[in-house]
Amino acid sequence: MPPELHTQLYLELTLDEQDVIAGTRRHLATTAGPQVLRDRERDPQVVDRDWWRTGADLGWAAPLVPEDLGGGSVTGTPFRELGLVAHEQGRTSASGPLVGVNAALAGLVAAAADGWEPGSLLDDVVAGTTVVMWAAGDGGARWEPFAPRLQVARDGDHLVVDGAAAQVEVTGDPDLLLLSATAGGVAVQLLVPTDAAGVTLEPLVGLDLARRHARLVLDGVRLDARALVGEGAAAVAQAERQWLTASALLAADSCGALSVGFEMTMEWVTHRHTFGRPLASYQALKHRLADIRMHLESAYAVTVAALEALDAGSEEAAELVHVAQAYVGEHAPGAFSEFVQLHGGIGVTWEHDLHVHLRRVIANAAVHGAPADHQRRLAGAVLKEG
Amino acid sequence: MPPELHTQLYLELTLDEQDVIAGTRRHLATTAGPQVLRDRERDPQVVDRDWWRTGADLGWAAPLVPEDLGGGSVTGTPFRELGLVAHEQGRTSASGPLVGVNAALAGLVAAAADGWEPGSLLDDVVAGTTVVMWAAGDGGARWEPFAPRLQVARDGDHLVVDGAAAQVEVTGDPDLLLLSATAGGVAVQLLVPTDAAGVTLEPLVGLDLARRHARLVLDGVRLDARALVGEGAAAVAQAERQWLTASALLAADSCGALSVGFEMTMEWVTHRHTFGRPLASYQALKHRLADIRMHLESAYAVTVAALEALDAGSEEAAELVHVAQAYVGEHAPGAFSEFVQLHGGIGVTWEHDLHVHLRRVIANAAVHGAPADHQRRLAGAVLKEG
Amino acid sequence: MPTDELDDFRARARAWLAENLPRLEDAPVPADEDAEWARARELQRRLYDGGFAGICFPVEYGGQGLTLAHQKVFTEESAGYEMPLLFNAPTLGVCAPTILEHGSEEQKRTHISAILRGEAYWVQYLSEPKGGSDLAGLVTRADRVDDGWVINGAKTWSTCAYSADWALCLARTDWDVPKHEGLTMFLVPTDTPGITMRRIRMVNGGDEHCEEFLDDVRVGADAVLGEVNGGWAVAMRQLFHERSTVGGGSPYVSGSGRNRITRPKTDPVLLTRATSRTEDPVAHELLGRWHAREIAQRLLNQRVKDGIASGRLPATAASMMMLAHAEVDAFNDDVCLQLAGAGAAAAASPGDPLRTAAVNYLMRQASSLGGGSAEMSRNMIAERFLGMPREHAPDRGVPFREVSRG
Amino acid sequence: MPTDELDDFRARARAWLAENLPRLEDAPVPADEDAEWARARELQRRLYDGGFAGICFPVEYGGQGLTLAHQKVFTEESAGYEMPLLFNAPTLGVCAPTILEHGSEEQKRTHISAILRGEAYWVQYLSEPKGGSDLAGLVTRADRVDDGWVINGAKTWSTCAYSADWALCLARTDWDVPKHEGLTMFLVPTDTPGITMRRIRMVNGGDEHCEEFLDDVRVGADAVLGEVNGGWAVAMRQLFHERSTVGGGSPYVSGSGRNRITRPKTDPVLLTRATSRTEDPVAHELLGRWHAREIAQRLLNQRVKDGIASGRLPATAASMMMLAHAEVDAFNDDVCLQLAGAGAAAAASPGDPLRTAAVNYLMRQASSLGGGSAEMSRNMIAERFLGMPREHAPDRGVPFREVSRG
Repeated sequence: MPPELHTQLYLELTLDEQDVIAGTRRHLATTAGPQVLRDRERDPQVVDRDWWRTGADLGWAAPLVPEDLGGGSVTGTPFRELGLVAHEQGRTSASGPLVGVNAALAGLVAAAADGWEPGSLLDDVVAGTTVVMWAAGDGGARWEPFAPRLQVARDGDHLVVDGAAAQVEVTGDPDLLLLSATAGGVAVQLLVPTDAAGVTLEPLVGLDLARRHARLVLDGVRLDARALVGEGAAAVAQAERQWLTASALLAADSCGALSVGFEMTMEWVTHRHTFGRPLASYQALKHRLADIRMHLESAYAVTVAALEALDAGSEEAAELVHVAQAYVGEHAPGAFSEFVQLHGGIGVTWEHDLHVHLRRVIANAAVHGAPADHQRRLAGAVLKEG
Repeated sequence: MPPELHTQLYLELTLDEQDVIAGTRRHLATTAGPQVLRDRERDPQVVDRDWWRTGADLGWAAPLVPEDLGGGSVTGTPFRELGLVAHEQGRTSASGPLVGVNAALAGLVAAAADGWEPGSLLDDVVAGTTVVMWAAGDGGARWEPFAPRLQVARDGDHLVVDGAAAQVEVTGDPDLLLLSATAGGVAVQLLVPTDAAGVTLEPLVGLDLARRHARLVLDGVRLDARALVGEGAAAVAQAERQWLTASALLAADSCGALSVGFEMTMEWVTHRHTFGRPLASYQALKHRLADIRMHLESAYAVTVAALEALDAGSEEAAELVHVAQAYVGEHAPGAFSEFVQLHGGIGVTWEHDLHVHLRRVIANAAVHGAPADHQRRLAGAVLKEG
Repeated sequence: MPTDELDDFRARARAWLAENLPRLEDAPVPADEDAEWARARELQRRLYDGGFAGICFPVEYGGQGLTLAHQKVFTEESAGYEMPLLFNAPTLGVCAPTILEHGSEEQKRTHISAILRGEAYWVQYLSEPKGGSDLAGLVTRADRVDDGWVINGAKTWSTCAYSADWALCLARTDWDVPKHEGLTMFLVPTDTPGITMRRIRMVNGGDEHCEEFLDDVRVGADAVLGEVNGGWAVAMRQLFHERSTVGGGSPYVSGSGRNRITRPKTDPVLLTRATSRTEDPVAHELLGRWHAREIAQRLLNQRVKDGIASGRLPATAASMMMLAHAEVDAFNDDVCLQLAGAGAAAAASPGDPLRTAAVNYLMRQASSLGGGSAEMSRNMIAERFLGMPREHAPDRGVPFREVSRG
Repeated sequence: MPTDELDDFRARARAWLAENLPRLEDAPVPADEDAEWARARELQRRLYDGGFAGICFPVEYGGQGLTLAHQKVFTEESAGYEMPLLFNAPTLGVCAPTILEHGSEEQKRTHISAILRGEAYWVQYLSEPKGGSDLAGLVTRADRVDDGWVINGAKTWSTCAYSADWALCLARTDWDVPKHEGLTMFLVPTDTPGITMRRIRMVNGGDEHCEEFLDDVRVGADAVLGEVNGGWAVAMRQLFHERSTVGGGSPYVSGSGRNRITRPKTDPVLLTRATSRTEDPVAHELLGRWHAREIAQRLLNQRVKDGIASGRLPATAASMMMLAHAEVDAFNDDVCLQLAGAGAAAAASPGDPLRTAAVNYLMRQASSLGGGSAEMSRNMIAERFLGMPREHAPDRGVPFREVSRG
């Protein structure tokens, strides 16, 4: 990235963090980017399992899992570490299950502390040999984690599950979905193998070219009792952890997309001339870019604060994550819309990269809750406080 | 007004309308304006009854009253005619009961058609010897015409009324208030003499320097049965008529204020230099003024459409009035805020005229409903239609 | 004119339409794009044969020599019938009137009647890939050779150019004069060797716009429309006719109806229903604000058009319509994205309203880009309508060769 | 430094404060403005006598010669006590450090110790009624006379100037050089004959700002602070200290607490309660958006300050803080006006939250005007931080006499 524009998520990086960035960039350099997405537009997946295993070797699924459960953060600050990876993925519009896997891991680690037996699952997910994605919400205008409604019957040691989830993310071809749903009025978290008998995934049309979504249909699916990862209050607490994790990483991803869009636009207005002057010399454009640059810096500030609060286990973590998603989600699409405007007609063509990033920031501010969903949470908090 | 800026409510004027404007301007020239308001800041009233009688001689209370009831429009288009007067009053931030009187008249004329006996009241109001103002809403964040709750008891030919209205307009020292209220769950319209025994008007602090408001307290007030102008569905229909009349005139008034603020700002940026150049040469400022000029022209367009639809008795009249208030109310305060910004510090001083007009447009978009109140009405309409 | 005459015309049109054109509901569904264009050509020919093509074009070039009032009558009567609407823009509304105004007698006789017979579809080669708002700064060059001109360069944003037979192509013929003074307009058959056409895929899936590369394209001396180095005046008329056509005021187009290639707008009311938010106060305020702005835009357009027509507003006031269009369209997309909320990420079908809201947001600026950017409109309003000082333009009055082009 | 020393200082401060200053709840309520100022002078004198005035000022000018860490300790400990906060800005935070940096030995000895003893309140005569954002374009003139200078002109926006004893007054001393090169800073007693002071009434009722007219005001040659025609460098340091003071980073101010003259902001949460909208989804989304922006501004400020301190961001990044401040404050007013809705028109008392929302909207741009406008911040970000081309400035490098001033 151009150093003179100072588009960096963290102003200070440890040596370990510099290594994380370097490894991430090496992996993404040839495997990610808008052209990859255009080339694989109609493919069921953009990346394969080997790709994700390489990412796992780089530690992409390890930071949130304690060492005694098979994981570990090389930097000592797992959320900051994942934030860096998400930011680089946002800059390249990378595909892959980074957000879904880490959200699921956040919940599963909490479940393990609640007494759920992970067996070898966490090891396999950390290693990238098994992919488990968090599946929540139901694709409606208002986001509710436990929106899918299921019937769950017990049959000896097994559960028999029927129902559907209107929209789950299946980027990276997951083996398991950690489904947050409601069964008989009670919140449940269920691990559903995507290859179990009775499971159907009907592909949906996604906005982000890098992610894949499906409608999940469960028709008399028999699951081991261990598939019930949490129930009631425990499930709610796990899903909350999952939500905060996903939201913080999505905010970091959007910061990456926004920074790259800003850089592209600065480059464009600097070199493009109209009426004998560079576009960058027009005050109306300078002022709009100044506003956006300030919003970008604010987006970094809120995202870093959210990630660091999660690392610190701070009481303010939830509030700061909602602030990050509310702020970034409110500003990023509008900023991109300005980038498109400044690029002129070329900005609305398929061949141009801008829309790939714009799709990304819109999707990031929708897939696990829109700004309004986070704003309502914040309103609840400030009204309770005073 | 500077012809080159084309700040005119109506692009085409009949000769009669030109006379109306000329008469209005003559009366306002020496009696209205920001300095008058500053001088009379702490006076209970800005204008006296003679002032209003002169206005009434100019026809300010006549257009909505049919000729057989003592009124009449000199132009044949009563709402367009009153719109012109309101626009001039907005340009000068004039005081006086124009809006309240004409709103009340709109309802009283409807009541007369419903069978209510006006006696000589309408003649006196048209002549300006009696002032009757519409009083509705209760000063809350959401505007409801019948918000004040009263107890009304019958005592022979009389009504005995108790209760209060938190906020009524008393600009021009009205003799009577046409109060829209709820009594025993039923909408009523009551004519309350302000000098009746048991009536107290407690002065409030208003935003608009030209208007005066009070809390109305009714303590065992005995009223003639004729004071009950309407009840139930009839009262609702009358109040609707009053609301549309007041809203359309307030929109025209705001257009006047907006046009004057725009002219002051154009004058300022043209002559003020900074860094060796006129302010008007800075593209960022040019673009903001271009946006505002377009909003001003749109404000004219919606306001004229509302006034003409009322004149035509069109089915779309209610919708267009709500559009006018929603549009003008949404855009006028923001435009003034830009005017203040462009003027620099002087724009936030008491001595400068800008804030007088800004107060006016904020009050115009509040006193009979905020933009949100009109937006909700419009939403109801579009959701019903499709 | 006597109302009788118009009444007669109406009766004649009504009878002819009933006899000769299918009702919309009976119209054949074209198998593909080629069939659709062939059908438009066929229908245009029918109008011509029936004496209803080019109602406002002169008789000597194949038109009917009648008035705008006649055209309006015919448009009213033809509502509900299958019409060759594809011919309206830019062929009939923009290119034909420009040829009518600037063409030689021979050019007019040849081209206008071919258009009216449905034999020629025209396109504009105006904008350039490196052009932006500064049309006159174009760099496609036409160099004089013995027997005519050779053109080199690239053009873009030509609508439906893949179906066109002819193009109005603006090129630079003199680099030693200021930019407006060295341009020439050419009539170019699109199948001339050296022209390569490529369709542009848009972010919302549309692919009606094209890009053309011109490599040593040779045209004759008779290909010049108007004067050599007088092309800017011709282009100005084209833009005028384009605005009239888009604004609904052109006398040269026939029939009305939604153009197939119009960008599909998301309707916030439908979206509110689709998201079950009809009782949601947040949706209500959004809908009300949106509706007020939509109506305001419509009323502004009417007011400005009337004002310009009556001379009460200067012609420069028209830029306010462009700016309002850009603002209201963008706001429509903002409202829809807000209404779609968390539902914008994925959908069961491409036509799902929540998905449409998101995809249309990708084109949020389209109205602001088409026909000059919103920035150009703001400049026009500030400088031409309000008389504020003009932006410094280093290319003004300077030989184009010396202008900095980045 | 050893923590022990700080701990000792803290213990000493704590004991002294408990002994010598009243708790806030016991502080006398001043009868009027004069009494309030007299009280501030008295409290400042007490601090001085107790050895706690001017903690970061050098000992030779009456200060304590200690560190920022000591000042922070004292500010922490003094929370809850009545403090002479009126002295903080601009006297202690802005004027005193500027004199410290640019004053002659005599000026420093005279003025800084007088300030620390509570004997002199200072004010800035910088902005001018015709000035706007272009401070260096000021037109107050100082002309040399035999025994010193004579100043003529007008100044404005001097905070609490009615209580001041001395002013730092910037005036033009050379009209034949570019604007920055002909300015000189003067130390002027406010009771010098020829100075007329007028309080400015603000739209929200505040009247702390003043305007001064200077008619043939005579000062001695020793009134010059810094070099003759070197006033711009002095003013730059003043502005730097002002930003530090406003941003909370100044080592020269003492004690904390809301300044009486701070503009009363409307609190959207209180307003939501006052309007019974705590269950209203519209209010919820507004509150959430507002809260996110408020927190974002706080976090941005921290990030930018840290980044500049560590050298990871250039100093020019600071303009982003100014811009965010302007944007977030204006948005606060927008949210409040929307929440107040129809209730903005009138109220039972001036302090009613709905009315406050409306009155504060009149000052919506105040944050954007104070300390350079939002436009200036945007220019700074674009030109200095992002390196975009600078605006054409016809006054650059031109003798001020020849600059067009409208």
